[in-house]
Amino acid sequence: MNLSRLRHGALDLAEWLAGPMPGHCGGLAVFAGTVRDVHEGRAVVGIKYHAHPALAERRLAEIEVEGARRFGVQLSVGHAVGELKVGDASVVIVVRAGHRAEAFEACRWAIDTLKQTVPIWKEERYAEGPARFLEGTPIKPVEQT
Amino acid sequence: MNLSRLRHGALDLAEWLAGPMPGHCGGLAVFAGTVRDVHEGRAVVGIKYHAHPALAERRLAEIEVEGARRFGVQLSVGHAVGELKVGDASVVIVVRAGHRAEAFEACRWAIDTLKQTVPIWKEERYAEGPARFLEGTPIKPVEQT
Amino acid sequence: MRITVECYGASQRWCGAELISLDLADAASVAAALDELAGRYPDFASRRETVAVAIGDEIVASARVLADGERIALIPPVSGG
Amino acid sequence: MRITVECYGASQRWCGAELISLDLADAASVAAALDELAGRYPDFASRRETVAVAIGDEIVASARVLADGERIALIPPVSGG
Repeated sequence: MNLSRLRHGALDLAEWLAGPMPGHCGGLAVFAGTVRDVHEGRAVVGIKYHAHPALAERRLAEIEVEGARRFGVQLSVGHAVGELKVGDASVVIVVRAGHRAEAFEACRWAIDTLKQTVPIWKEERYAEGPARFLEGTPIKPVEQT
Repeated sequence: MNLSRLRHGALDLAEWLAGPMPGHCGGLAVFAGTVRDVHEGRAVVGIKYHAHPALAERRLAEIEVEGARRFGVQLSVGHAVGELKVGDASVVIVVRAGHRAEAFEACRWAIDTLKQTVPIWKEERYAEGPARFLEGTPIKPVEQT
Repeated sequence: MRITVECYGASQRWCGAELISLDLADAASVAAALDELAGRYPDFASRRETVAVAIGDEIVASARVLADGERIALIPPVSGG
Repeated sequence: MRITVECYGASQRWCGAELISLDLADAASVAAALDELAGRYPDFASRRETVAVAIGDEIVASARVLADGERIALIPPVSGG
């Protein structure tokens, strides 16, 4: 697969899982983040995801490379941009590993790292009141996570 | 979904992911175990999974209930029986949770627990030499994990 | 009385069969059935402590009293996943 | 010389626009561009320390010297996932 890691609209998990499992791998770990219907007590109707496309693509690719190096696994990372509704998948991490321990570790590391290193912003839309950008965390390089 | 948790032949991950994400959930964690091509230095051509069907179904259901209780998540567990070849998925855990921390914890707990509590046995088939049952771990109740 | 033993997983190899009939004294316990198997099958005897017994979808204690015609299942150490 | 500032995420709100033109002294640094923005936009000034600057697909240091016609991107704290 040589997919773009940044996609317009909700991610299709089946597409991200379509690759074959290498014969030397015994563990597949997947994480997907989806839009929740409530945040800090407010009813959410959707989230618009904004990205700096060039830097975001680069950072997503760096997470794949760094995860492979640190954990000895095969890693794919995707993120949505644009308008998503409640239940839609905004992010997916797929890890194919020899065994489950490193599959889980790499998957957890990748989502935690993505949230600190990739220039993407949530603009949350509510049932009542104006949309707003969520508070975030100052961007860090992938190697510093 | 009201699927049987014990299935004949390789599991189809897409089927296990087909359920909708509840609006209050933001994190989906999935683990799948697949047949590896080598074990303890021997070339593996496949694994036949044997189960005690009644007790295995009951224990898989208990893992779902106990995982939901302990972690406050929604959990689905499936396991294959019969002949699987290298790369085929033998087990799948799907966790839908409010946030990623409990999604990962519940997913890891479920696969670790399944391996100790469900009456299933791997009979490994090799490129050379006779098939053999793998050494296992004495069965425990789900609550003791 | 007569009971049937279903041998799962590697216990098939230890006992040399998938199904075994045992003639036991009336009201014999699970433990008595395992004693009988251990006497017949040395490969089972050496692993007996690692094996659980199920009746239907339940693991039963070794003190469980058996009835004529009942089936018990040997559950050797498990290796699923 | 003139540069263009692309405002990503909440920095659009702080500066009131997605694109801003700045007239700067020749060979001005990224820091000088941020000084100019901070002078104009109080909501940016108060968050300046949390904001990174990208040129192309790279985060650049505040000492980076700018050229006429270059585009810089404001990268406020990120909230992806």
